[in-house]
Amino acid sequence: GSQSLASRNVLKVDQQSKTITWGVKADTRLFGLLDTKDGKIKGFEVDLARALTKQMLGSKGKAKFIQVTSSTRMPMLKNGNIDAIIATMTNTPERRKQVSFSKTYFYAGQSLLVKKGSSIKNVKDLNQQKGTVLGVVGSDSVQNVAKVAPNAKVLQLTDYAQAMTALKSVQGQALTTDNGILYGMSVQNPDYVVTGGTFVAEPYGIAVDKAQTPFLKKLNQALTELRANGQYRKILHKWFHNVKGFDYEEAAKE
Amino acid sequence: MSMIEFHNVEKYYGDFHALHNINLTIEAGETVVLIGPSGSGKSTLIRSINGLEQIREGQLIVNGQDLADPKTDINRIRKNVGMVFQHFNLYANKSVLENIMLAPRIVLHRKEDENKKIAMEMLDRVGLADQATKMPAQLSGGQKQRIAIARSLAMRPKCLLFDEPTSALDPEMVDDVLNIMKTIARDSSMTSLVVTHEMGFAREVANRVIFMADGRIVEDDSKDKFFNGEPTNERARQFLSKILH
Amino acid sequence: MSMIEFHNVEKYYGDFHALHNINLTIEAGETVVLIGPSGSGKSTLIRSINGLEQIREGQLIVNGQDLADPKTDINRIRKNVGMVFQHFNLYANKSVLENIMLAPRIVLHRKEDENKKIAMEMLDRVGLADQATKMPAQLSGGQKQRIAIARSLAMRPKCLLFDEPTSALDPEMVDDVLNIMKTIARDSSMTSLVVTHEMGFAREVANRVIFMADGRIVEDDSKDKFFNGEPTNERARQFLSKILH
Amino acid sequence: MIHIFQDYGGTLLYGLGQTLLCSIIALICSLIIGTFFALLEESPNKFARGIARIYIEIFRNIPLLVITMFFYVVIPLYVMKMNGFTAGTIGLTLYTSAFIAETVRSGIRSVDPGQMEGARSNGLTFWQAMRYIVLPQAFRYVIPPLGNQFVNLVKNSSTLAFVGGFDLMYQGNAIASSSLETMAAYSAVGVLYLIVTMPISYYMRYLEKRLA
Amino acid sequence: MLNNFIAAYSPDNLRYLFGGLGITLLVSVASIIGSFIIGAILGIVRYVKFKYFSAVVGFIIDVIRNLPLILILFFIYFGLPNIGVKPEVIPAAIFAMTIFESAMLAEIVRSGIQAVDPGQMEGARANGLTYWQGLWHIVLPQALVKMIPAIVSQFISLVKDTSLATIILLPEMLYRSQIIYGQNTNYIIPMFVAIAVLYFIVCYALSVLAHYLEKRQA
Ligand SMILES: Nc1ncnc2c1ncn2[C@@H]1O[C@H](COP(=O)(O)OP(=O)(O)OP(=O)(O)O)[C@@H](O)[C@H]1O
Ligand SMILES: Nc1ncnc2c1ncn2[C@@H]1O[C@H](COP(=O)(O)OP(=O)(O)OP(=O)(O)O)[C@@H](O)[C@H]1O
Ligand SMILES: NC(=O)CC[C@H](N)C(=O)O
Ligand SMILES: [Mg+2]
Ligand SMILES: [Mg+2]
Repeated sequence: GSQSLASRNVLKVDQQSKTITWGVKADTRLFGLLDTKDGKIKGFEVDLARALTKQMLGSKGKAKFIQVTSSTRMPMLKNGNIDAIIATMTNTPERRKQVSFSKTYFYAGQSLLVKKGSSIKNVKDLNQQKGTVLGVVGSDSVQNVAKVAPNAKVLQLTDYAQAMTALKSVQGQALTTDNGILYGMSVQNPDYVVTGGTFVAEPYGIAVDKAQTPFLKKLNQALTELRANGQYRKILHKWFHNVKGFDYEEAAKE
Repeated sequence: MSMIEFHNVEKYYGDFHALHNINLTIEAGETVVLIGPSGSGKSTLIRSINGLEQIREGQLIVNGQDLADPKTDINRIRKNVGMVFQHFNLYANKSVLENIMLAPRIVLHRKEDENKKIAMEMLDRVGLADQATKMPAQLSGGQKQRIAIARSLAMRPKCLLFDEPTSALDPEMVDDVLNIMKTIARDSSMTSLVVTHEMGFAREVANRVIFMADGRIVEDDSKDKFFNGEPTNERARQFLSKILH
Repeated sequence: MSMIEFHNVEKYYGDFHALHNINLTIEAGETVVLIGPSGSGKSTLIRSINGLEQIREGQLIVNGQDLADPKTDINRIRKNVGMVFQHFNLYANKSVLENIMLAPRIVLHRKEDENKKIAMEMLDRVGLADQATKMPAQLSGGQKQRIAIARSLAMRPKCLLFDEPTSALDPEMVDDVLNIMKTIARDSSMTSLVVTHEMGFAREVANRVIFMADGRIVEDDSKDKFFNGEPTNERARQFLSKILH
Repeated sequence: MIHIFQDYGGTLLYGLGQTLLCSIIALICSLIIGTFFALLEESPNKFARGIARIYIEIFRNIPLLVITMFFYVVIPLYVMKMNGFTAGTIGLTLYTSAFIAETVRSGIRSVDPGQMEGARSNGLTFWQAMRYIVLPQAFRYVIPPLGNQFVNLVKNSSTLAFVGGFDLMYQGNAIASSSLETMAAYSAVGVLYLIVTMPISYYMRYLEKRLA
Repeated sequence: MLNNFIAAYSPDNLRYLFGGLGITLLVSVASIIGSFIIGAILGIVRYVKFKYFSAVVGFIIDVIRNLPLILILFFIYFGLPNIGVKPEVIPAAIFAMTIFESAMLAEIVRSGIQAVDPGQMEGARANGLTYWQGLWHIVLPQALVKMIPAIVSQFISLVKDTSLATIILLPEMLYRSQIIYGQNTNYIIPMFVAIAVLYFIVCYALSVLAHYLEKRQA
């Protein structure tokens, strides 16, 4: 099992096959979202992964994308279904026990999405009103809420499409996750707004199996190069330049 | 008043013409035996008398009420017409006593103590008073059939229909059932119509013997004519010779 | 050599002792009728002869082979011992002809044209040559039983077992089946053992009549002794009087 | 797997409790609804039979998850508030009731028609015969398949996980992704399901044999 | 309201949804074929009773039958890689469904064989056929006819159960409907109507087939 994965050099295998298999989100607007028109996944992370692939394997390098959700991404990485996770995944100490993270490629912060005019303006309101907050199984956001707003009830859904639908059908008063993701939702659903600022820092890293140090090194190097040659900025701009209230510089922090 | 009157009755199962132009009158107190080859319509005829089968055309008057008339309450007719089946059809989920007492209780609203008294009388009459608390599954076939008869009698019907009551019994059980049927048949206040191949029974207690073939009544004789005078119908003669082997 | 020999045979169903110390010898060519009340063990006895039931103790020698011996190939015995059941047990998924031809083809590897010839002969013998292509469900009970007999005969057995072959039949079908059984019984090269309550049949063709009760053979008489001399056993006498009503 | 029980025992037990609670509620409700539609289907009234047929066909031929999602997503949007547990239990009830209707109906059918005829000619009405004679016997036949329906209910209640029903599967998902020990977490969940379902289905097989 | 329907059923969305139907059908048909073959073999093994083998097979079947399909999907999708196999979503879904449904079918096959009148086997044995000849020529053909309705309704369940594979992100019909209405709340009802109707058509067609076969057999 994981032994066979550990004994394998993913970088070598990928260099031979000229393919990197990335686990990406398919339900998260701006980061990774499935386009029903052509069945392709599109978003900031997808573009970044593509750029990283070329940077790491040369111009013939191909990026292969497999959908993950917050709850499937870890087992799939550990099982070797995917080589790396680039799926709005926060670098946390807890997770570092299991996987290695690249340098930060997107600096997010946890926030709330509520219906316009909601009595909940921030986490404190949520705590005081003992509201129900919606999240997604396997995100650290739900664990954060338990710490920050212990009075709030947490309801975990399987993915963000579900969570958003649940918010609309008033299964909860607020949806919590990272601001970037929430902005994506409010773009699509103008009746819902991101509110209360960020209350936990959520630096995204690309997760790689612990044994794959050569791959990780190469990945970090490629990331630095993309930042240096301006491609990173271009991709970030492409996806976020017309998102209202989004703080560019914050996100690009390392 | 006649007990049962068929006037030009026609019965179909879907497209299949099961009874052809049946005309038959049975007077109160008569004992009529109905015979005929398998599939000739004996069961169909007898079952239509208490409305288990619906006729398509003609008139069928039982105890003064026309069964073809939609206003006739079939449940009222059934109170007066009991039926005993080949396979007994005892209520498998009720004890012997409950089998007998159920219909009088919920249909006739007979009072509980009277109901029980009558039920025990009937059990006594069929010689099974000691089996009252058993379940049907614990009885032999002959006992089941006697209970079924007691169940019918407890409703105090004016007329009893029997559809091959002994043909599912082990040979050594047949006599007990026939004996009870004979005492019923001799009771002049009871009309009985019996489908059976037990010619000894027919000889002993029937007033009339009716022979059916292909959904028609082809012979309707007094007992003596049937057994002594040889039936006029050729098929009836053949059949008779076969079952009297 | 005797066809069938029981020596001190004991048979149990779980804890239930179904056959008690059975000793019985049937010679080749005999026709033996087995009677007795329901549950007395007639079917058990007859089914153990071709290994459908296994005996616990004693010796059971059929056609020279000991059934209790584990080395005995039961399939070889069954080639020589045919059986006809109360409920016919025709293969529901095969036509009449296929019912007859299947076992000779796959057990005896009889050649196809010969197989068909023999099958048609047998059908002819039971008077149903015109029914060859029908499915069993399209036949009457009497026809089914005659086909079942033809199926057994087509294996050219030395011995035929019949377990109440007429008791599931409509009365007017009984004769046809009995007549075929009579011709078989009269064929001196065939041994037959017949469970039946048709005393007319027993009288006409049996060599011996055996009476069972409670898992024991309580009477084993020549036909004449049984019917004329009155059986010595009290239960056998009683039973006989009931079924001869 | 043992340490999953040690670390998350309380959570798992709570989930098991929710699973059993919703299964039992759904069993009782679907038994009532299912029997009702089975009787409609066996009734002499053509219109009633049609209604029953439509109800049964609809709920038999649409996935449970779709029915459940409908109650979770659509009903709160347009009709009334409803949490995942409620939506899931309603979905399970409606879905299962269609199968129970079929089961009870075949139970009624497997009662010898002679029982109905005997009762009718003994003077009982159709509904009296149904109530006193046929149904009590049908239920005896139907107990093993109903037990199996209950096993199905317990298994199917895992759809509550999709709608945040806090059932065993929901807790399993949560534990799997917070402990990051996917296989161990799901194995623990599997063991708990089996503890409930295996004894029932073995007992039902025993009953089936005994009844046959 | 009507506008919502028109917008929801845009050509793109419909194409996407029907693609999901295609995957639903692909997974269904592949699992139906697989589970029919495996289930039949297992059912016979269970009926015939080869000493320990049948008992072990029986126990495994019982374990699988008594677990929720969702768990089996997880075990296959997340568990198989532990032994070195890395299935894609569609093969993983087919594999999991096949395992689960084979266990269900084995049970149907076993009880179908048991429902054949024992007199048929007795007739065959008494007629000189061996046990296996009796099973093959007489009992199995009749059992198959008897169990067709149960098998078809199991296949109906199978088609419906493919929807559970959304949990491992199988892009089938239900999953795709969620993606579509995840983008626009107004599409919720149109999407539910669409998938309910599509599932209903597929499953009802199967159940009509079952009724037809049942009638033809009677
Ligand atoms: N429910 C039914 N549907 C269609 N046909 C039927 C039905 N009941 C009886 N029949 C047919 O009607 C004819 C008469 O049947 P019926 O049972 O009255 O005959 P029977 O004289 O009682 O025969 P048996 O001696 O075998 O009881 C038969 O051809 C039978 O196949
Ligand atoms: N498979 C079985 N398991 C247990 N008991 C059995 C089995 N078969 C028969 N018996 C019992 O063995 C006894 C003899 O049965 P058997 O069938 O041989 O009687 P029979 O004389 O053929 O009766 P009938 O005239 O009713 O056919 C009965 O008490 C019966 O209940
Ligand atoms: N998609 C997510 O799960 C976002 C939540 C958070 N960034 C996490 O890693 O858990
Ligand atoms: Mg009849
Ligand atoms: Mg017997």
